[in-house]
Amino acid sequence: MSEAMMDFNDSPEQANYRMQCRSWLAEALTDFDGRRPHFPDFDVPEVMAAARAWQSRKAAAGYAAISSPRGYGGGGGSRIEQEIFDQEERASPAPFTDVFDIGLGMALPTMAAFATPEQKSALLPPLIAGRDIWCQLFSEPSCGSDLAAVRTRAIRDGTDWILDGQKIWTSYAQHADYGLILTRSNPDVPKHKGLTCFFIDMRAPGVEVRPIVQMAGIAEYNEVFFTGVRVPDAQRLGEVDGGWSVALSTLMHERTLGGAGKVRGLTIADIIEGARKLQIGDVPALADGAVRERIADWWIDMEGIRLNYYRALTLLTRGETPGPEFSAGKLMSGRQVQEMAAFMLDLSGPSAIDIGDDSDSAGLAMEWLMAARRRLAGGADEIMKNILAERVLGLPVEPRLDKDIPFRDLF
Amino acid sequence: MSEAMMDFNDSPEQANYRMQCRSWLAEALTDFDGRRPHFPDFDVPEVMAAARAWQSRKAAAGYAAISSPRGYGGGGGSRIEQEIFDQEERASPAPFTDVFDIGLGMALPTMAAFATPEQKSALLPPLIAGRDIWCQLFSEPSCGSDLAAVRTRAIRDGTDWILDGQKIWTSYAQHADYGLILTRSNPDVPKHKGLTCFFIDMRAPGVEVRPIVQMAGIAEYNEVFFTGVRVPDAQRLGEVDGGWSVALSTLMHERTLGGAGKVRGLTIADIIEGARKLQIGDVPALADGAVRERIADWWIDMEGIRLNYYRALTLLTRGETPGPEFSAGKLMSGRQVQEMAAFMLDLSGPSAIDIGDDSDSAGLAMEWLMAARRRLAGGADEIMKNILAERVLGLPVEPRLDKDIPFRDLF
Amino acid sequence: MNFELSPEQEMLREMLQRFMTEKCGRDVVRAIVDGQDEWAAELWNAMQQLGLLGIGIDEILGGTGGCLMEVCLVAEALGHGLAPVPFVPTALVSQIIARFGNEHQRERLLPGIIAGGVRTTIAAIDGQFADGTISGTAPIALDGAIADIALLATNTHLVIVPLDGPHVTRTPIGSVDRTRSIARLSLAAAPADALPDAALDWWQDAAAVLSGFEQLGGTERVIAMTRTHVLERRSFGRAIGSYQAVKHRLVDMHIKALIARAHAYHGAWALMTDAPERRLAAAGARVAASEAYRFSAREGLQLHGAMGTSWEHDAHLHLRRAEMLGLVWGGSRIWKERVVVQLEQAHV
Amino acid sequence: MNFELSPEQEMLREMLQRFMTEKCGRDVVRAIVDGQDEWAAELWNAMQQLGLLGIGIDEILGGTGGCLMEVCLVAEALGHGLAPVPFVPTALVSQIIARFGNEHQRERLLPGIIAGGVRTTIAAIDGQFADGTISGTAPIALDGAIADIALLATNTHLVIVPLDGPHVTRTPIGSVDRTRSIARLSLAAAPADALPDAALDWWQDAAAVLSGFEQLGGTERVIAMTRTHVLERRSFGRAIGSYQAVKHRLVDMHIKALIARAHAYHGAWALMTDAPERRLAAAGARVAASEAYRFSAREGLQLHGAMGTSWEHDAHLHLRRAEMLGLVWGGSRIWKERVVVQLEQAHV
Repeated sequence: MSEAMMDFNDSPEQANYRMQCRSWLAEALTDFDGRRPHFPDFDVPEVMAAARAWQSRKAAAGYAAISSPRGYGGGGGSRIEQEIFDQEERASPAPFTDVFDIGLGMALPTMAAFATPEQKSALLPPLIAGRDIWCQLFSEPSCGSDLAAVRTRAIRDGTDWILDGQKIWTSYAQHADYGLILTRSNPDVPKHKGLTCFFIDMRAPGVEVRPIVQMAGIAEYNEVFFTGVRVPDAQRLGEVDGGWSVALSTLMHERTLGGAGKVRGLTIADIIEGARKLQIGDVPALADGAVRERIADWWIDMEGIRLNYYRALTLLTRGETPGPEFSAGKLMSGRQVQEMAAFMLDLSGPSAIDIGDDSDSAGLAMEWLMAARRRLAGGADEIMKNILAERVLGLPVEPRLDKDIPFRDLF
Repeated sequence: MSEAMMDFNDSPEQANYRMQCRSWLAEALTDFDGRRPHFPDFDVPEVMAAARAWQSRKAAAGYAAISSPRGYGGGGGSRIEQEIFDQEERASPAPFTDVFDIGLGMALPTMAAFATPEQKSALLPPLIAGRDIWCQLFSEPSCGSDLAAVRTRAIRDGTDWILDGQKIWTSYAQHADYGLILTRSNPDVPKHKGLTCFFIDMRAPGVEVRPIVQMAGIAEYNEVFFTGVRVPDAQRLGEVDGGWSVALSTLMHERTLGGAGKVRGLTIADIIEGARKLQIGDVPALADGAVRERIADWWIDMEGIRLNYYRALTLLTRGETPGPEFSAGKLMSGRQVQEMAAFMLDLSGPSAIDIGDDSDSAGLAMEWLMAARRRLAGGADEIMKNILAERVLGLPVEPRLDKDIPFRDLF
Repeated sequence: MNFELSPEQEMLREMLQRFMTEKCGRDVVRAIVDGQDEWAAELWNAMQQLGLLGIGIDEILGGTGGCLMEVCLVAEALGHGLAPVPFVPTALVSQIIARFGNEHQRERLLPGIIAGGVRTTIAAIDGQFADGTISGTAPIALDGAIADIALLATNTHLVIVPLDGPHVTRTPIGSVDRTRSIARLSLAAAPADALPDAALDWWQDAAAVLSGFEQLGGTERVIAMTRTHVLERRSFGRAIGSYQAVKHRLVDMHIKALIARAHAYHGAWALMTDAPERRLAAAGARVAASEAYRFSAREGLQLHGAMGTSWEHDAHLHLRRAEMLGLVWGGSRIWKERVVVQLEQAHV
Repeated sequence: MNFELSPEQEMLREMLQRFMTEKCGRDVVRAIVDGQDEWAAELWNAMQQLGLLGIGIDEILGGTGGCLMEVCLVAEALGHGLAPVPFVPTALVSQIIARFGNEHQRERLLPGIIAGGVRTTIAAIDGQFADGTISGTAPIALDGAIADIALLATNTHLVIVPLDGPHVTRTPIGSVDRTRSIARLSLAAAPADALPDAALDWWQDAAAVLSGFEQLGGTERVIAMTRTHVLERRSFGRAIGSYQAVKHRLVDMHIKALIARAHAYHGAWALMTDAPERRLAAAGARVAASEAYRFSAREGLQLHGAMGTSWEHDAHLHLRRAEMLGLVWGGSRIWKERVVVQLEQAHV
């Protein structure tokens, strides 16, 4: 056999690191009772407290932001070590820490690329340690998928900027200490060319956050209103009117590898277990060909996404950057969880109408209701397909009527 | 019960007509041995001879073009009578007469609407009686779905026009006596406004027909080349430069009700019979849940299309015109036959690789290979969806870059 | 061949649309969703005043006349408006009693139903009927929390049970569809009155068809609201309804609605005429309507973008209603199986 | 974690692409399709000269060296080029013999295969092996019309059978895929030589994976040709590749290819390492690759418009090849069942 053979197993160093993670997790989690809600609602004080405590504990042990430099409070490790820890953590009953995901996944790399050394030293350690929560203020009511159409104005005033406008669908803004914001600094040039990015203090005067209750009854998103909010020019990220490339780099972090290894929720094991218990007529649902074929189809896709994620990790290990083709995972997983949950509800029959807190279907129904969000957040299915078509397959963009027209003439 | 109740049954007059059709068919078909190929290949002389003989026999008895006026050789009956006869004929082993479909379905109504009384008297009786075969010369190599982009030139020369250019995908042109043709009469106006329609003699000097062999090995389509073909202005249909509205009316006949009641090919009964014979492991395929669920899904769609066709017929009976929403049948059926045939091949396993003439899978494979044509001929799936979206749901057309530009500047 | 609504039925449909626009606005539905009211009693009263609770019942029996098709059109209009009223169970019960009940049962029950004072539920029960009493549990009784009378189906009997006695316990459940008050019914030797066996065979088919129309109404509403949204919402300088991904998805929704409507009409016709293919037609109506409403609600929500996922938007009310109706008489796997069993018998 | 091709393997892939472009042009394939030649003997000879017939076989045994992954890459390149050569059956046989055969079997067979003079088929047979002879019928033997040797699998044995004797009748069949010479083999007490039982367990998994790579190559070819077409073809003033219906369909094809590739690599890895999940990984590779190729061939043909339905266009050659490969080791229903059986065992 050739030396250049594929290897799914950990290298000796990696195996060692995995054991280290596993035993640390086992010990660190003796404090927790392991009971978690189906989905974390960070408006519940205990859920938030558990998240902060856990994030801080990880940071103290070097397991928060493992692949970030130690100087900022990171672990100074590799991307593969990060993945090994994530795998082990996902397999454990650790408290949910989703409220830090935007900070760690998007704000951290964006700040690392565009902020000053002083800003990084001041802001990144509390971000990593779970003391500060960050949000991303891009979407607006009038622009969903078309981010370059944001209208929130930024007007220069001496060494400051004055911000006025409205953002929407801002995850966890009600808890956030800081935010990354995309603004319209110049309406007299085409829409992609008049944008500027900043980081802002979410407690600054003039910032008002109003939570949006979602269909599943949880408020993860918010509307955020800006009325004469003063932001020092020192908090600008990137060039004046150069915000589009900052936003693109932030979004790239959101989308690359999105969903591939990180999907929480229904698994094939859950489906098999559920189908063992349910009956169709007199036989277990698991004996029914229609159920079995779907299990195979879903496994093919989920396992394919998982294996594909290993291809991406291999590239990272080799120092290469995985391309946008790996964002297919996000596209596939939202739809699939939606399908699986709907199928299991249907298979359960009338009793699945009861989704009260103590019912058998409560968890399944929550997956089903939250799946719609997965298909929309971080790029709707349709937008993800456009991105794959244009960036991976090189197909032409739609005819654009708005590209060379000054922003102020578009409406 | 209300008097206004729905009724699927024939009225007494209709039941009477149906019995009359049925007994006429039984008698008329005693001559035929009832053996038919899976698909008719009209290049085979016996197949063509049987088609002509049968069409002529129907015409003599008033069963060809039942709903056309008697003056032209039609039956002088109603649209419902036509449908009743068609149903009975489809249930019989009558010879295939597809080679007359373009003539009866598209040329006949177009000529009836746009030709002179003399032309109708001269041309429609032999069309109806199966002596003349008609074809429709619209598509060109450079324009598939975009018919208004035809380039075949028509240049006025006294009381004649001179035609030069090329058509493609012309069904049965190799057998045709006459054709309807869409030409570019004025390249200096936007593309929809410079078209003119004619009917032409396919035996005229300068007309050359080259059959295109299809993937299934049959040649139904042709390329047709026009080199200085002289056509009298008297054969013009509609206004000079007004050909687009003539073409649209022709296409409306093609698409309205297309596929709804007329689909030949695999039926649910075929699938059930096939699944009874095949095994999955040790059990009949018909006992497998995956097979059963597909049968239900296919039946829902096929039966829905059939029932919907009855809604359209009811409108016709009431003197109303069914809208484009009834063209959904064509969209559904091509894809469905393709799926059903592919599924049955897969279920048959390796032995289905053998599709030789005497094999068990020969017929199934022919359905499968011909299904691709169904999804493309008479409007590709994608175009049918556009039509439904725009004409039925009133959604906006795509941005058009070519609409107000003179045709000659488009290329 | 007559497979379309009659002009009179078309008029009824238009009248019902106007009625719903007027009497079942957003505030009516939201009052139930947000827990202020248990059901839309005012709407029910208005329906009673219009004679809609007696529709499809012979005038001799105190009804408004008309046939089952008209009952179906009421169900369609209520589905379109997400109406929080127990019409389908109540109409099912009145149709069953008018059709199968004895004179005593008709006289005892129909006047109250037609007058609006008696609301009913109908459900399968895991239990036994013997010696004039029934015991057992019906885990899901549609509109059961506000019903006065239940028709309950054991494997062998369809029985009438008043719900006001001491032998009945009802527990409201946390339903996926918050517009309807669904309850679990537990009965301990509750007095019950049996209907003829033929009714037991008929009720599921009738439930499938009537709910099918309710689902169809919901489907059409979702298509209409999605269409309005994609015409108004702009992205990258164009209405999003001009993008093929959006257009073609709406066409898929539209075709499913078209197919569901054809099956629903067929099911109603088969019930009315007691056609030999009644079971097949009813199963077709149920499967097609469940698929159309669930698909349209899911994809309609998707086409509304993030806004569609908020509590304040009605998209999720349809998603929830579609799921409840898709489950209440049994999921699609069961009903597809009924289709295939019928097809097997037809193609022996 | 190392789940990508090595730089050497990437180089091999590029070399194979160039080789195929040069040696397996349209004329080579069309000569077989139109019946002028039975198979592409010249291409086979060129492959032999490059050492491709000995790839994955240890140099001690006369092979070119390299591992099974390299064999898979050859299969992928041949699938991409619709190559009319019996590589997959031949490589399967040489791999099986190198891996499971005794010294005598290796010495008798491997040199001939590696030298290009011995071609093989491998197939399931409905028949019996006893006393050194085999009787029965293999209805579908891939490349069986041009093979010299067959490996035939009964329920209990995997045996080597020379096809040149008087005990063997072979009948070419009218295959859906006209680029490969498939035959029915009938054997009447033909001399046969058994392989160890472990080979019987291994061969189907190996066939699934090797064919999976062939399917993957075909999938990528269809995607590439469809992409080129939709970039060139214009309709309503735009390249049709700018319409979302077209773009998103190509993305669907691309994602299926991506998933099939991941499973194919996994299957190859599991075969090479004899991983405990070998059966699951092989079934995953087969199901994903069959689906990717069939879907892409069907929808790629559709996106080519009417032109794609003509005999002269290559779209149908892929449709046919995809179907043949999807059927040859058993249809998808069977292999999905293998997936589920494995999953059930993993999640008891």
